[in-house]
Amino acid sequence: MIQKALNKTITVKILFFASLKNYFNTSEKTITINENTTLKELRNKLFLETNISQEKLLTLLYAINHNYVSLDTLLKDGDEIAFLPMVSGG
Amino acid sequence: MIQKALNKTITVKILFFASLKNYFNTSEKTITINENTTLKELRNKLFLETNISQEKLLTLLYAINHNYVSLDTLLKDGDEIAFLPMVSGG
Amino acid sequence: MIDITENVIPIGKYHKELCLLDCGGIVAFEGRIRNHNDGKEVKDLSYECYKPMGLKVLDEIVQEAYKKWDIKKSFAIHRIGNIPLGEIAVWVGVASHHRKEAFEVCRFIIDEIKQKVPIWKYETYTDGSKSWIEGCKH
Amino acid sequence: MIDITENVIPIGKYHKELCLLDCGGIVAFEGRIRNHNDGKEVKDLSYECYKPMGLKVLDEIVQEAYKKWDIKKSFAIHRIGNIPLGEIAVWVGVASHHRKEAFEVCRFIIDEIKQKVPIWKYETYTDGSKSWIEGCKH
Repeated sequence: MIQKALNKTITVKILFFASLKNYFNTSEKTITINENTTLKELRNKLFLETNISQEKLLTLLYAINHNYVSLDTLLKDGDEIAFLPMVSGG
Repeated sequence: MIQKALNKTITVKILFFASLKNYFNTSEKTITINENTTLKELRNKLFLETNISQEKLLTLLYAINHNYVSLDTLLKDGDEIAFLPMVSGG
Repeated sequence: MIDITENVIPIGKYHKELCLLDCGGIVAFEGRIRNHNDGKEVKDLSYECYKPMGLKVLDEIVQEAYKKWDIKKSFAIHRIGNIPLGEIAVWVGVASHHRKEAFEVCRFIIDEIKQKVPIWKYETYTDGSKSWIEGCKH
Repeated sequence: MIDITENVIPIGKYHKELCLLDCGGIVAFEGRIRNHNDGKEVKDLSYECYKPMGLKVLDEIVQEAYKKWDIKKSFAIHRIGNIPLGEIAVWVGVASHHRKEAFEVCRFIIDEIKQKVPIWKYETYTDGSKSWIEGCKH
């Protein structure tokens, strides 16, 4: 109980695109996590529940608030996080 | 007279393009020359009569029967020779 | 000008806008929907886009081009949603004084689009199978 | 297809022929008559061509492109004679499976045309002066 009170939380929205929608059975979810969580920690947690292959995982890109970011980015309250497969426009 | 009899002659057509028409006051002339004449000899002889600058002369290109050729090419009877300024199409 | 649109790309209109300029050269690239991919016959194709990010990334690509090259005008347009076979999915047109810049920028923009703009192709084949295309092979 | 013609280049028709193919990318270059050159205002422009040689050289250029690159179809068309300002003097269109080849070949063909095809530009300026343009500055 004491530890819970010390940990502030933040709420972020996560968007899934293309085949990732199939892995997560949704195109979007909003979750509450501890602050000081990195994108990598969030991703690892989320992907544990999927059957995505390690090979595929390594090709994914990530954006926060419409900018490509690296996995060590610290998440902030209200962030719009996007999990992006390699693009195939054009 | 004897020498003249020994020298066979050939007839060639010469075409002048773009500004070269102005230097020669014509777009085309047909002339008879000794065989074994090179393109360079013909050119030097013809250009002596013009006021073309040495600088301009060095930029010219030459074609025989629709192929770019070098100045040491030996002329043949019936050749269509073209004196070509640097091109400016496109 | 940039756009990501569900509508047919009005090439004629954009092309005319490039032509009005005092430019020696115009280079245009168009990518069309092919009727097959990796040996499979495509029946239906659609593009998904993360649109607010797509517009932002596309704009950044074009801004970078204007910084690096001396060009007069450009269009970089991507169509999304369902696109009939044979129609244009992407159109890039560049006008500049000299052709070198027009070629380089047109190539730069389409290469960057294919690397960075969050758009994904979803193909339905005549055999009934479907597939997300992820990653650009070429 | 190649051509050197005194008529307006039927871009629409040629473009359509490129589109019917099973090609991922089409790259087109168009060179238009500008209203000024080297600071002088152009009133009138015409191109002279040594046509039989021009056609031969143009054909050789395109043949070389087909030998060096894997492309599906191409057009390389030069208009000659008097051309109104703003109209197209040269049009090169290339269709290929992959855009890389289309870009490279389109660039190759127009670069070669500007170096090798015996065509010369004759400009009349608004101040009444006239000039043969010899040599490509760009």
